[in-house]
Amino acid sequence: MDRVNDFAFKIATANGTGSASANGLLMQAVFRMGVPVTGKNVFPSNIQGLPTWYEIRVNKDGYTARTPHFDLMVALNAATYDKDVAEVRSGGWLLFDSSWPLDDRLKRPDVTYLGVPLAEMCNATFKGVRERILMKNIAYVGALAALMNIDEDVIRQLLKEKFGKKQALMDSNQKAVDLGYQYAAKTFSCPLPIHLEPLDKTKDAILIDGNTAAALGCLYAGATVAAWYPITPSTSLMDAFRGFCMKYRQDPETRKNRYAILQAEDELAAIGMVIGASWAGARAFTSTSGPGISLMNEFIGLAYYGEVPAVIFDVQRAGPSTGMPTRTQQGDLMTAAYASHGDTRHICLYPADPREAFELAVKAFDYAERFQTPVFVLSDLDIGMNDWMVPKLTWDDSYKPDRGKVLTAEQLEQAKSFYRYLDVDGDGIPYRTLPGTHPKGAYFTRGSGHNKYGGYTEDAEEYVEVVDRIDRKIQRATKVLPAPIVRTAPGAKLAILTIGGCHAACGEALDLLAKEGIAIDYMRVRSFPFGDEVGKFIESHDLTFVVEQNRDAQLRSLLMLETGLSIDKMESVRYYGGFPMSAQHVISGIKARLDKAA
Amino acid sequence: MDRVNDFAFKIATANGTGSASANGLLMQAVFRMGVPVTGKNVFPSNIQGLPTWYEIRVNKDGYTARTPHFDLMVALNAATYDKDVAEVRSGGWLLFDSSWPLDDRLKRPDVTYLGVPLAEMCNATFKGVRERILMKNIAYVGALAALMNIDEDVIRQLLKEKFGKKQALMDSNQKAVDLGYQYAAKTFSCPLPIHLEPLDKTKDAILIDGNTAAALGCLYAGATVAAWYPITPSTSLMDAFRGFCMKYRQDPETRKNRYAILQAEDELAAIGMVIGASWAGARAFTSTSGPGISLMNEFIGLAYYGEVPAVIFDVQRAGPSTGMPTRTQQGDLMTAAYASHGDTRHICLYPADPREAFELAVKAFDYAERFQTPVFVLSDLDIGMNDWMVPKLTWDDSYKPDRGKVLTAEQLEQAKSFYRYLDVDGDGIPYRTLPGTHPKGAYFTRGSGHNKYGGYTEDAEEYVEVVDRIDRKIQRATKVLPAPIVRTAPGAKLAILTIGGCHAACGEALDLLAKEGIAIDYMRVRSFPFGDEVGKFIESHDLTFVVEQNRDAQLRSLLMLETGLSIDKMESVRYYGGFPMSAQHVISGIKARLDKAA
Amino acid sequence: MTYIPKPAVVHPGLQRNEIGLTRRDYEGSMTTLCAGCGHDSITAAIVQAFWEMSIPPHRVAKLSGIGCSSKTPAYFLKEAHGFNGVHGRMPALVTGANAANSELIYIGVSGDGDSLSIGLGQLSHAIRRNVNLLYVLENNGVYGLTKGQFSASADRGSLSKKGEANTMESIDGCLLALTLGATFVARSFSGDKAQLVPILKAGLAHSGFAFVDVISPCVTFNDHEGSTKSYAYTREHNVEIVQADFVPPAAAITASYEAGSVRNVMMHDGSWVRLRKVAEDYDPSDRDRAYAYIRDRQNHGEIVTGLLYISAESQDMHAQSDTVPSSLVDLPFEQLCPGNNELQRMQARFR
Amino acid sequence: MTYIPKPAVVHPGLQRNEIGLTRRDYEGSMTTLCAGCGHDSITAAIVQAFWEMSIPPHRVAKLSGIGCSSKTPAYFLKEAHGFNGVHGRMPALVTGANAANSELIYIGVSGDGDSLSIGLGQLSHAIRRNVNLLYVLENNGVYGLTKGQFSASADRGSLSKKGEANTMESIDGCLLALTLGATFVARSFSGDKAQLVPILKAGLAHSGFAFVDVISPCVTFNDHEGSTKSYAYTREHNVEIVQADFVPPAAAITASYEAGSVRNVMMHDGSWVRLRKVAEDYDPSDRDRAYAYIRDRQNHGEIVTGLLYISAESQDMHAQSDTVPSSLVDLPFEQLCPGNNELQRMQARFR
Ligand SMILES: Cc1ncc(C[n+]2csc(CCOP(=O)(O)OP(=O)(O)O)c2C)c(N)n1
Ligand SMILES: Cc1ncc(C[n+]2csc(CCOP(=O)(O)OP(=O)(O)O)c2C)c(N)n1
Ligand code: SF4
Ligand code: SF4
Ligand SMILES: [Mg+2]
Ligand SMILES: [Mg+2]
Repeated sequence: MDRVNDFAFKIATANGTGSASANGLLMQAVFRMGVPVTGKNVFPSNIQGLPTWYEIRVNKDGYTARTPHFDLMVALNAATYDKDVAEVRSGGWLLFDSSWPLDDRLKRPDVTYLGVPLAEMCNATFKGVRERILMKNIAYVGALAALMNIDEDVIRQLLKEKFGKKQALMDSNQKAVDLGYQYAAKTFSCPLPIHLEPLDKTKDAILIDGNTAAALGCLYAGATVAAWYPITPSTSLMDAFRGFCMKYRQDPETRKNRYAILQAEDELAAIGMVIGASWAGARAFTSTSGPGISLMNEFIGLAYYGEVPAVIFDVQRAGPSTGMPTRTQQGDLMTAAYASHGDTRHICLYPADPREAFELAVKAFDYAERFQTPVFVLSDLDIGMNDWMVPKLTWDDSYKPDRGKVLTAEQLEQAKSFYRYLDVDGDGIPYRTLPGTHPKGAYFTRGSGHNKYGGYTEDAEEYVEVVDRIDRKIQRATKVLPAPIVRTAPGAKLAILTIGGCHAACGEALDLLAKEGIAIDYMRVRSFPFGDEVGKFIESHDLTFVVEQNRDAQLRSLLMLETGLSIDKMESVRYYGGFPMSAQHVISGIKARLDKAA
Repeated sequence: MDRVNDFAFKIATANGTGSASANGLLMQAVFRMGVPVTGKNVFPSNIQGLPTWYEIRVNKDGYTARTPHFDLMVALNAATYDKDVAEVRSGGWLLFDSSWPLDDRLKRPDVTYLGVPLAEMCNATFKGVRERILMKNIAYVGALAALMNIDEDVIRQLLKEKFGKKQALMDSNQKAVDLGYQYAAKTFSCPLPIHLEPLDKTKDAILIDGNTAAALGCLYAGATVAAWYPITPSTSLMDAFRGFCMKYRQDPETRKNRYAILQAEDELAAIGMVIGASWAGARAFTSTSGPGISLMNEFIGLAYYGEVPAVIFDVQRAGPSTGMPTRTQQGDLMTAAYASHGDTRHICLYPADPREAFELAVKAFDYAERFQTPVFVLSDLDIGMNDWMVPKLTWDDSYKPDRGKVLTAEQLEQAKSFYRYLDVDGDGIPYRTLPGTHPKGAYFTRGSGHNKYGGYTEDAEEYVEVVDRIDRKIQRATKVLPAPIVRTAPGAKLAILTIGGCHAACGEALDLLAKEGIAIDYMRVRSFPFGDEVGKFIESHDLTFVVEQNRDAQLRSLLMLETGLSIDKMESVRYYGGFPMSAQHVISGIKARLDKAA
Repeated sequence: MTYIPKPAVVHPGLQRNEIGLTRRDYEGSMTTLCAGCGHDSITAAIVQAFWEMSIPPHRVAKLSGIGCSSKTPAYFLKEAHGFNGVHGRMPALVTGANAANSELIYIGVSGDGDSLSIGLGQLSHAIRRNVNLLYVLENNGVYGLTKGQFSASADRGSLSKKGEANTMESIDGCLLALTLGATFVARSFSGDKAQLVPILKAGLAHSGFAFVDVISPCVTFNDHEGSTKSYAYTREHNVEIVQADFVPPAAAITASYEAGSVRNVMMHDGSWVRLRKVAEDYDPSDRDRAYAYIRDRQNHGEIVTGLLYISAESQDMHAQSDTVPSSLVDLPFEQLCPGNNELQRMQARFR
Repeated sequence: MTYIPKPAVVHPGLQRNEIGLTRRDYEGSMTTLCAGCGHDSITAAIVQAFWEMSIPPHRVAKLSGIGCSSKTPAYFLKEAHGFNGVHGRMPALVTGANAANSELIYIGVSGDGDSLSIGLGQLSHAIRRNVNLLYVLENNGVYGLTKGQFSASADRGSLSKKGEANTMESIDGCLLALTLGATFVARSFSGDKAQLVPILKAGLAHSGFAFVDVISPCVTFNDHEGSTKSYAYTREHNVEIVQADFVPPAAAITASYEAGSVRNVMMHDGSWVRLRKVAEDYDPSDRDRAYAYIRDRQNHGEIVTGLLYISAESQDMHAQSDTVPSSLVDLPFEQLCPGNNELQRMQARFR
């Protein structure tokens, strides 16, 4: 069957060998050829020597979800031979380093072997351990280029862009590519049935990871204070933000910084700094992952009850506890929605890909200030750290930050009086003032009992009045929060309801099921609390499959709690092993239930 | 109407004046007369000078819930005159210090005034500021004794027990009582219609607060390590435990301690110490309140995933954030059930009164060790800090601690091999070993990904296998956790489902509603996760009123999540102003809905 | 823009400072602390210091943690924004606020429990960052608000005859601050307004983290494990309720003494503290000598008070991270958002 | 009861200690750290120390936080229970474990991020409690596992020519420990086994908190803000393709030098550390002199190594709280539960 521009391959190496760079080069080359491509970097939670994989899916139709089926495996890590060879589809290929004889563990009758003497060639060609290790990786890029018909000029061009000034580096990389290319070209009948043909499907797209995109969102939203504590997989968000700030946030004359990035001593301090900065009037954010959220719990309650804005990026990883720091999951949905002790409920945003991470990052600041409350942006390791192909980002230059109800010095000067927690407009949102503005604006922010005037209280009625208003305020936010994405199929009685990064897999699953004549409606929620349309959507279907990536069906839990609907309306489809969701997972989950029914 | 042994009165003073002791004396005197009594201490979150109230309810039928209606008010705090006079029922009495003229704010046409020159009398009788302030309180005890026909001998006896050896103190207290008593006796027509007659309804009962009872439970369960950080209203639990340990946990010869109480630097450390001690094999616990739970979130996830026992007493107070530290609430139900990021689910126990706090404290250690997981005991300020009349505590001397599956040195010596997380018995509970036991018992406890052999893993299948087993383990616990308390009314189509301290109010409400011919079934859950009977109970009724003390209907949320039933089956009845639930709150909540229906 | 509040109704005889404000204008709401609490004396000194320095109250931000001491910001500078955060976490809040708006004057008030137990990490790192702020540690050796447990500053030596907790080494905030490279370290006593006010003013004047440890007696809780007033013991003897609940109206401790001389001051719990005022000629510019001096006197059972150390070349957080002079909250959005053209241009990187 | 594990199959030539065990018996699983990581050298020294002291491995409990350093307990003493806790919280875990079972030998391994940033408060209070434990701080000045951010021990002076973070005062674990009243304070270098092993043995022998700060170079992350190797820079310059995940193969740095002498040691990034080994006649019994000496050498750009301070009258947590000699986990239930008769008797109190 025709496998041009529609296949997947996987590269197994050890981390710390520089393979990530080679793999990125491969992916970028496919992209430059105009062919839609996705890459998933599966790396260990250590620095050097443990197994790491890179999965590249080429798909002319633009399906970006992970696929668990591989046509070709580059098996360069003896530690994982058994596992790796098993993942090749029957009739597939396996590329190995033929500097040594084929290992018995790699042998399979239904696989074609492609031996390339990577080490031999590189040792013969390059001097020094460092270069030899590095170039082995570039060499398999060359071999794959020949085997898969990847345009040599594109690769040459990419190397030029990367090493432009560094001629030496440029040359050795090019030489390594050629080594692999020529060996493969003369040794095997290239290209393989699985290969590339140029297309024009990527010209309006970019390859970007969600953390970089979110950092861009923070830059464009005008965030000036960021506080964080390093934790995988959120670290690269702050690294990217720093990079952008160094470029775009320096006073042209004095080169002084128009931002402050605080590497806190821990997550408790990080969120505290964000709350302090927001209280003082800055747009401030932190980025973290599960363990950090747990540590932020107390402060989050303070921001909720004291009504201080705060933006928190939770780049989710596999929990519980330390869990698997380099694997993806959607395990913090419940934690974030109701974080902290006592009665609390928080606005959450759920990007599905890097582009949405950019857009929702901007909105997060608007909502945090408008509703004077913490806002979570829940992405995950897959969205945050993997390069996704998404449409180019655009920016509306007419955008003005929504600072919410902040009284100016002039307004305070005119005002007869100011009380922090009065529901003046009946929308549940009180007016705030910033420190230093005006004597009349002074008030006392506290997490202890307070009345609508901002005074300390232990009086039942005064206490209830304030917490009830806050509850109304958050509930009303549903009127403006991003609506769910909906896709309907004529006459569908079934539906899929999902969240975040599962979007790609669900979209693909819908098409595949449609081909089988199974019509299914679709909804992806993008924010919490949910609007009424979510409950209506579920009610209007016989059965809704809730697709998510955690053990406890946390999205379904949120749906039950917030819509009040019974569990019978919702069938849970879950995958939580740490890899991104695939269409196959979705389909098998749905079919299992349909077969049961049948 | 007959108000003998059936009325309520309230004393308004400022804290730090010694009134608490006087009030305790009053309550104890009623109790000693054989008349059921309840006292609620309503105190501020400071140390001296702010308003404080003591509510005493006398009820021959033994209803112990708080009542918001007062027949008599002792108004000794000018700062709260307005509020206090308003709380007297029409036709009621108000006792004030007639050393000064009756304050205008206290005037009400439908209230009878009882002026007693407390200050005058005490200043005339006692020397020194200290004694005068103190004795004023004892004096109003005397006056009330005359007015309410409290047995003088009982009071004399109580004073003797208190001051036994301290003759001077004894004398001045007795003199103060007599001052008040004689003045009232000759000035007013005593006793008032609301007064006491001796009964015999308290001889098998005690007056005890839940924190003391829980501490007793920890003592009897054999807990040896306690770690905590001071926080109202949980502090007195640890104070009581220390008191008991000093008495019962010292080596008779050497006077050395058979316990370790660690005042940690914060709650993160406190729970860490508990987990470390449990890991080493001790029965260990911590006591805290909402803010502490938030800070313990990260460590709780570690104990859940690493499967280390831990007992956590959460004496709930009004949240969110710092909230109202000296007011009661049931606001941590959700937080505790799913504490920490990622997929988690925790065993929770819900005592309804001090006696149950004692019993469930013991069980908490058994469950924590049997299921190798954190166990929460969720009481609240009302249960924990107020004196309740409960049946005497009893102990079964045949009790043996359930240490769960802990392998001994001998067993390990015999064993061919030991792997920490293998589901050997198919019940989801693996075998543990304690440090130092035997070389073969060694394993590595970690919160990072691990397989069933205890080895580190990032493998999807190995990871899933372990977290799925843990999920089964917790689910199976429902088979042994304390069953709900159920009370049925013939032919009832409606039901009340409640939790913890609301029990008293609900019980009284059921009787009152029954008198009106409204038949209602009743269930009080005592543990989480819920057993199947809970869902069945709700399903078997047209409507279930879920009675609880928090804004967000957290118990109803847990019921929806765990039973899968829709919200239509459950009507929420809530009070969360910080006072204990009263039968009146329950009834009005129920009637509101019934009237709507009608 | 800055508003100088109009002087309130003129109280004849009420002295005015340079911006025409009276001490009243620097006060806050009524205290709810115990009569005689050392913290109230510190509040008075703070009022005095700000008044003397003629600082517009609304240009001040006052932050605190949780505790009796942390309540006090409500009792001064009613025209200043206040933030009563969570227990032990004020340093993070003030660090963030200062990062956002470097032009306000920051005062942080904390207690020994708030700062040295739960808050030790945050205090230490705020010192490292040299956040520009006056940090007042109101030190009473106990957790007042939770009724008198020992704090980490409960001194081992001076309590040796008492319960268990005192067996632990106490943490000396000043030694800690010096070790962490604090640029301003002082110690005073709530009863010594004459010494305290100038120190507070110096701290406000200092650009960087000004650490001021103020010994501030708790008149109410001098009980402890094993004492005849402890919860357990008195419970056993049935006198506890009366006594533990009883608070004598006590006058604040006061002490005055000659420079260089040693004076014993009796604390409310009957124990004695020996105070040695640093000799007028003491040189507070040598970190290591200051440390050694404090330790040496400590070994003689004395507590050194005064301005112990101040660094000449203090570089505060902003100086270190080279931020623009104007505060970040005042930057116009145009200076922050690169706009769509640049967005399109930069995306070449992502192809 | 204690089991002396039977010697494994005899490897001829493998030397045995008093309890008949070879070094092998003290090893753990294969390291997963970078080739040449200083932490692995420390692991080797730990194996050596336990072996030389003939400690039965299963009588040891090894705990750690999170980080490359905190992974190392998996690489030694496979027959000992291990607890890899959460980040910065090992001190609490070991305090609780020690409270429960005082008869085990405890070793805690941590990193500079784990101990001096997120864990500073817990470390400090474990020191105050004088928990009986050997605490090894594997100090590389960076967060290794999260790819090289500066930690609180990144020394200001030695990095002054580099990026922003270095403007902050560094925290010196030894000075901190001394200030908090630690009873055993030492510093060594991962590459100096000859010095490190005896120090570890002394720490194990010490009854109380033995704080050992071991400088342990990170071979991989020598980059930092503003340097040409930093992530931000490479991203800007699009050269990440060669740098992103490449860890150059490297060998551990070693350094042996005479007591009393000074030795310059080059780090993987080419920077130097100047180590001064205390002289034979150095007197480690004076806390204040030790502090002063470290500071003095610091001011001369030297890092003092050796056993810096040891207290004669160290009273560990149990001695302070006067617990029974046998460990609490071994107390029979009968000694813990007063029984029903007593329960009935005591309830007179509640009437
Ligand atoms: C997270 C948390 N834990 C515990 C408490 C209870 N608490 C309130 S104040 C306080 C200690 C206050 O001591 P200190 O800081 O010395 O202030 P002081 O009252 O002595 O002035 C504690 C433990 C709390 N509010 N929050
Ligand atoms: C609560 C939490 N925050 C952040 C992290 C991420 N993290 C893992 S290790 C580490 C720092 C380790 O640095 P260090 O203790 O110096 O160890 P090293 O790797 O340098 O040996 C961090 C921040 C985490 N695991 N948990
Ligand atoms: S308890 Fe102590 S610290 Fe708190 S207000 Fe009273 S005297 Fe002050
Ligand atoms: S990153 Fe650094 S600290 Fe971590 S293992 Fe590698 S060399 Fe060691
Ligand atoms: Mg204090
Ligand atoms: Mg480190």
